[in-house]
Amino acid sequence: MAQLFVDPAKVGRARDLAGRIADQVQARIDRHTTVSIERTALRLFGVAGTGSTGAPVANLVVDRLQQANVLGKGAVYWLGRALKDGGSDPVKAVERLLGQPGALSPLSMAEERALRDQMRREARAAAGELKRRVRERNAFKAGLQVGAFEGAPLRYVIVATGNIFDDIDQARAAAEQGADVVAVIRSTAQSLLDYVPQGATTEGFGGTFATQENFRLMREALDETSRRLGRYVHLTNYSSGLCMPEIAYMGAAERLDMLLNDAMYGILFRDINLWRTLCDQYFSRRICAYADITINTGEDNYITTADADEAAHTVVASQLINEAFAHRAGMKDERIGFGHSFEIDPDREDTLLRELALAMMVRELHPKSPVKYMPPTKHKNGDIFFAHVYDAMADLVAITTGQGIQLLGMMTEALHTPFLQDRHAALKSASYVYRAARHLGSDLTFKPEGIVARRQREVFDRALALLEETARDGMVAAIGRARFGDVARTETGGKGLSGVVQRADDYFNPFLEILEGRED
Amino acid sequence: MAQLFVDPAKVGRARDLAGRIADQVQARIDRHTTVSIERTALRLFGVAGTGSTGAPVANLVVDRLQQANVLGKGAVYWLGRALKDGGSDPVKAVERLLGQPGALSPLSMAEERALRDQMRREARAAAGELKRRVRERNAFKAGLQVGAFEGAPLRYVIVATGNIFDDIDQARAAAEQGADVVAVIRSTAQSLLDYVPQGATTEGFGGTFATQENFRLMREALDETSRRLGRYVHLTNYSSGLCMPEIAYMGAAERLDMLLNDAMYGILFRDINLWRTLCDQYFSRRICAYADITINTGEDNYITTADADEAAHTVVASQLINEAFAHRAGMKDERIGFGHSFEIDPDREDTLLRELALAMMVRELHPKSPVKYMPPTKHKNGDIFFAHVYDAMADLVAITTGQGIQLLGMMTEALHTPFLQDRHAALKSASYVYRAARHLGSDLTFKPEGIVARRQREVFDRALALLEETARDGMVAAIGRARFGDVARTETGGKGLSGVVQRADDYFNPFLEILEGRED
Amino acid sequence: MNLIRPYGDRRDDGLVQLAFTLPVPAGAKAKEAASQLVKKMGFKSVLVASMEPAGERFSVFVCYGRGDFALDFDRVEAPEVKHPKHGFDALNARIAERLGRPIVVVGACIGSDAHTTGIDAIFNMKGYAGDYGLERYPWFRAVNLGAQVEPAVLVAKAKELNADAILVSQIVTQRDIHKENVRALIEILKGEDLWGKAILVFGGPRIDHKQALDLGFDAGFGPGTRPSDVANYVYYRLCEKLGLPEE
Amino acid sequence: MNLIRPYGDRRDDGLVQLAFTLPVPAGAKAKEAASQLVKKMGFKSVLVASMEPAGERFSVFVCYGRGDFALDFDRVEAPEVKHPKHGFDALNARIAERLGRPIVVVGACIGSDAHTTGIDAIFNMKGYAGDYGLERYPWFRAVNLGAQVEPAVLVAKAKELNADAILVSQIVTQRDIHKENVRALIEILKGEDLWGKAILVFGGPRIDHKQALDLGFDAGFGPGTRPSDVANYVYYRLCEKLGLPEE
Ligand code: B12
Ligand code: B12
Ligand SMILES: Cc1ncc(COP(=O)(O)O)c(C=O)c1O
Ligand SMILES: Cc1ncc(COP(=O)(O)O)c(C=O)c1O
Repeated sequence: MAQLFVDPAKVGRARDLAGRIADQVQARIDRHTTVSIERTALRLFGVAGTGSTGAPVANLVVDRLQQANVLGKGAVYWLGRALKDGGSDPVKAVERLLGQPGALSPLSMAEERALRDQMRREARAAAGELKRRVRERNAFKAGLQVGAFEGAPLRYVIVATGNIFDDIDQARAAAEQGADVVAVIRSTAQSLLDYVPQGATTEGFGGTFATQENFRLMREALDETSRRLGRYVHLTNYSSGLCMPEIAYMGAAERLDMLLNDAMYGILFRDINLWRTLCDQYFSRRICAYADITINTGEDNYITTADADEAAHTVVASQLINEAFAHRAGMKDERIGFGHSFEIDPDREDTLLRELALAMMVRELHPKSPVKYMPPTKHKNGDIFFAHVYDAMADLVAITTGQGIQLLGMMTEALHTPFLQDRHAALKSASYVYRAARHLGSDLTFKPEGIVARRQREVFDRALALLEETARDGMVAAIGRARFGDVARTETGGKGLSGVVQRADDYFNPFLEILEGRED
Repeated sequence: MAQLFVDPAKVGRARDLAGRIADQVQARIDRHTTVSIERTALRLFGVAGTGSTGAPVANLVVDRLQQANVLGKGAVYWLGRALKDGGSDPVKAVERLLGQPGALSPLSMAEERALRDQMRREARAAAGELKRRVRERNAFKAGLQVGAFEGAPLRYVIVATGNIFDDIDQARAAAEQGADVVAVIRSTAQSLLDYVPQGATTEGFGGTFATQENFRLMREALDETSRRLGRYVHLTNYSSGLCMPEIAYMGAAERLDMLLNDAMYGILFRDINLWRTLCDQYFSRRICAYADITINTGEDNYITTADADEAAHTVVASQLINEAFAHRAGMKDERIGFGHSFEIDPDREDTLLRELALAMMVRELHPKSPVKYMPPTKHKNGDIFFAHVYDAMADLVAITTGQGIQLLGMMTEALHTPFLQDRHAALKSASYVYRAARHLGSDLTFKPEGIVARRQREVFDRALALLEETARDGMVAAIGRARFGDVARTETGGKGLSGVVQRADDYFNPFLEILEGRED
Repeated sequence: MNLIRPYGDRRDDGLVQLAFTLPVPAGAKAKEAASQLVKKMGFKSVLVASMEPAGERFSVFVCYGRGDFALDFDRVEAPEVKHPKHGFDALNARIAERLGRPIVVVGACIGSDAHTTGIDAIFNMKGYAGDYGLERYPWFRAVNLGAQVEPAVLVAKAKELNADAILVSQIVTQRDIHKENVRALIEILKGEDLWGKAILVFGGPRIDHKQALDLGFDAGFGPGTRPSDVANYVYYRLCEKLGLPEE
Repeated sequence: MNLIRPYGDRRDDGLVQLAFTLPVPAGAKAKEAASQLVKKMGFKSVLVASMEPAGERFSVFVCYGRGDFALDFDRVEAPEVKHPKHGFDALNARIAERLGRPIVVVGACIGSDAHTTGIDAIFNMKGYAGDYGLERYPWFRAVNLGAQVEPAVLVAKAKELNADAILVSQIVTQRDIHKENVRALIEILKGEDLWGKAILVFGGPRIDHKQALDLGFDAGFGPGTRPSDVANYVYYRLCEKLGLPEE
């Protein structure tokens, strides 16, 4: 299948370096929490719905605790204390609690223990319910066909009408035409909201809001469709942004199969504060690990801003870092979908060879992981006929190199979010190319001193050098130098820094305990 | 580049058999002439234009000679005798001659010799003039770029508006967008006319009439375009049909670069009499050899009627037979463009591998020849987006396996003769694929026991068996059994048999002498 | 009432993709011309998505436009060939029983059109897409004259065999040559006894039932037709013509 | 008078390709509906080239039609940004000489649109397609606020710097969000001294000069714009606004 021409010792070295880079950062992650992590913990305890202003209750509670400067102890702790006194409205209860004189002083040792035990029990019950739903999904899936055929990439398409009901119509149609994965793209700039909107929504721009109700509606429709087709249709959404952990939680609750979830994407492409994203990605990935959600990393984005040929090594280096972070969040290789893409400028020569080189390398560096391959986007323009052929070459690389998931390119990429007919053409074309080249990858070998092999080695060497530098100077410094995605960010810049909170010594988060396997 | 997995001994055996098949037939060819061959010889002597009924003068003369049962001596002989008595209108002169008592009795030995010498001198002068024009074309071409880059297939496109002036507009536009070869498709059923129409024409169906004036106009336009672009744009047309030799002559006179010219196409696909086609192909190929015209054979057609997977071996066998015939007509390998095509049903599996197998085999069986690769046609329907991708896969096979000439597929193949915008899309796509996969063929190797290698051997074995059968029973019997293109024909069936005439012992054709290198 | 409209991004948004060539060199003026043309076609919010020079004197455009073209789907009428469909054996048995004689059909691809594969798909023994051709049916007498058959020759053969049905194929349709050909055929038929008697069937990749009716045929068959579709149709239509009671 | 028409097979044949989706399952009725719709658009000789089921409740169509839509090309008016174009050094020299001070430009991609690459291509040092960005020009003072900038923030910055030109980028255009965004910007500007003074430039892949003019800008720049196009334009337009005599 895919061939790797890189010296295994170099691969080993690169993994070591990536591990070191992650470790340097992980220590700090483990000392902090964020408003979003805390909101997530509350949500597990059933804190749902919106207050009178339309703001989610979880936000109201956490904001109040932060104002009071007590969030470092963990929102669940305060929720427990507030609800102990009776009442069921968390906002009012917390308000009342904080209003009490001496409210912030600790309880007696016994009371503390009882409270925590009680909350742990509730957390276990809620997490167990989550797990049950995930198992149900897994069993449902096990009874169905998955993908076009053994070894075919999962055909991943996007719906993005802004209206969940149009999305459902289009997702169903896509599934009926062969889509294996449906991604509902989020409305422009949702990632910058520090709360998750509520309910079924019909007015997004360039995408549809990620809400728990939208997740539920879509998954329900796809369950029905999967059953009818006898083929499982996966659902995915985006967890990156200021609400990574919450969206991961909602995804888990609504049995999403995948989530876009990258350790650095928010920092680089949404100018979210570096520590905020690093803390949030950790917690959100713990949830993904718990709920058998496959994550998709976002290295493909690097080469939509930087030159794809020039920056190929940043993709490779970043994937190893993303992997190291994912491992630290308890994720298995089988659930890490490394993102990369066919963004090479079609005006250049031998681009198919250069792409094969990279696609094989990414594939083979992570042999157990379902690599996610993205289509050309940046060099497309309004010539839909050309774009369609350009996409077909990406399909060919995907099947030939055994990519696990392929986001199908749209011939109208440069024009609009996909129309029904665009998806139709993409699915028909990809299905044809997969069929036509089904065993091509196993029938051929590349010459060890050929263009493909040399390109692989060259890119890997540069990735290794970048990892050496990053390990030496630290990830923060590397990001400060715009080493990834051509974007420079600082530790103190970006949105959402104020939402990062140091954990108190007696920080309490029973959900995290469960996710980290520390509950007993 | 292309790999051949077939035992060289088998290849040797197959060539021997093909040679034997051709030899069996060639003996008979050498004893006959046809009305079209004779008309061609007359045309070399300047017999041009049409008579009062609109019929070409060459036809009037030859028909008259045939009526008089004297064509076996050669039309040029009679022309010489007729014009000896003065006058310049060949029809009137021949009429007068035949009207004379004793017209058919031979002249004195000396007079005979003088007449023949005189006609030979004139033939040499005319053929020399032809050669001069060809050399001029070759020199012109030598000063220009040829093809997209060294090793790229020549991008061959079709114009077929029915109107030579629209054709010219569209051919120019195609050349400006990268076309290397322009083929003017002939009007439906022209191949069944036993004369060549005259002048510039504007009313064809599904194509434009092949006339000498149309050839001239188009070549003139392409000369101008080639000069402007600095890239040589080849011109091609079709010589198959009832006027193979004449069209070859006109093509030579107007400096065409290529001609569709197949030893069996007319028999199988136009139901032209078997011997008529075999005789005509010989003479027409002698002209092509003389005028440096590359011929394109038509084996691609076999798999537009028969199943492409099933009948692949007939393509391979027929190409070897076509080669043997071409050699017997004095053609160099460098001028034989073997036709084959990507007609495999896209609904099947591993079609890209099966295609690669065949394309490499055809390529390597004829290493010095500019193999001509045809696109998918039969399995296309009105879904132009799909068809465009299907064509791109053919482009990929073409560049990867080093085909010499590629007829570019049109996304509207199932709908109409190509529009300007169809050609635009095809050229843009092919140019991209060539660029993207420029060195792919030399970077990879197929496994010797893989699907590709096995498919090659399987097809070759079946081709060999077919050649064994054909050599044993003769070509006439094989065609009678529908061994080629799924069509059965008999020796005495088909159109144009009456135009086949036994040569007299003193058959005279100075043009043939020159073409066969017998002139001195 | 069931109004339908083109559906691009959202239901009823009326979005349509167009592509065409204009005989002008690429440039701002050409782009504006393309946009104006698409507006003339009745589209709004026109986007000229791409303008590509197709040589020096032509430009190729891809456009998107939003059109307010709606149609009441409930009122769309598409004549369809409708009758029960029997398998090979069942149909033969039925003909034997109810007609007691083979059905005679003559077919050809007429005019200068040399494409035989379409008519062959319907007639030849081996058939098409796994479905036997008419020549295989014991209760059909099927005569395929092949391609490039003059209308008069087809009619003569049909007369000679006293054909129940005449099957005409046309593949080449450039500048409506197929219509010319079948009109010529119909003209000749009109002078014959066969007129009104023989079932007239028209087929080809750019033919549909409606168009065939308009041209004076009894039925039209388009891409993907199977021989058994034709066999069943001819049987039912013949019963109808012969006034045999419905089964 | 220079009438032009779409050109498919032959000049002026009016042939156009269309593709669209209808919210009905594939079938004879759907095909007829597609054909009728295309006729409603004013096309004749409509060919429904393909009907593909796009799931169970939608169908995708490719059609060809012959439209009698003609346009007098001589009368097509496409406003174009027209002025001489100087190289990097020449332009800087000119500004130095004729204005004697750097030209101040402020730019941003406004609204929730987070695409920075377009505005960056115009501003960033390294530029675009081998052409230096405005930040590199010694005689430009170029301030790029990046993406997701509120119109009010852009206006405030422009006021602060007393900008000669405001450069706005919009990449997301779904349901005309870009128009809403720039209209909001214009509304805010109208209350400011800058109004009428600062040159307003609009850019993006789905923007053209004409559209920008309609929206109240001085100029619009579409796909493939180079920084030097913008630099030269701003220079010339500024000279014009300042009433400097033509060179
Ligand atoms: C194969 C082919 C050929 C072969 C034909 C071999 C043969 N013996 O038939 C060859 C290579 C010889 C050929 C030649 C030409 N071809 Co051609 N050919 C094709 C091709 C690729 C496939 C046609 C085919 O075999 N389809 C398979 C059959 C089974 O499908 P079908 O015909 O649609 O038939 C089905 C139905 O329509 C229906 N049907 C058809 N007839 C009938 C009749 C009845 C009674 C019924 C009930 C049903 C029925 O049932 C059939 C089974 O389902 C098409 C392009 C395409 N993809 O369609 C071009 C095409 C048809 N050819 C075309 C042209 C122009 C030509 C030429 C004229 C080109 C030239 N100038 O040289 C020549 C000359 C032929 C001539 N004199 O007519 C054009 C026609 C354009 C137009 N709209 O007018 C096409 C569309 C290609 C193109 N885009 O230019 N061709
Ligand atoms: C790269 C890219 C991204 C990157 C952006 C990275 C970045 N930092 O900019 C990432 C991956 C982050 C991204 C995200 C999204 N994207 Co995006 N993206 C693209 C893509 C592939 C290329 C854009 C690009 O970089 N082009 C290269 C630049 C140089 O070209 P340009 O922008 O046209 O700029 C040139 C000219 O237009 C002009 N110009 C532009 N601005 C200005 C300004 C002035 C003053 C002047 C003079 C000239 C000028 O000059 C430039 C140089 O020539 C396009 C598809 C495509 N091929 O166009 C989609 C596309 C623009 N994205 C789209 C969408 C919907 C999104 C999302 C909203 C999706 C989502 N819901 O998650 C998100 C969110 C972004 C947001 N909040 O706005 C849609 C927009 C659809 C529409 N018509 O509204 C597109 C068309 C893709 C699609 N078909 O769906 N995207
Ligand atoms: C990892 C990752 N997360 C999220 C997104 C999109 O999220 P947003 O909603 O922030 O635009 C992307 C976009 O491609 C991505 O790659
Ligand atoms: C060898 C050869 N000759 C001629 C033709 C076409 O000629 P005609 O004009 O007879 O249709 C073809 C068609 O593909 C061909 O392959």
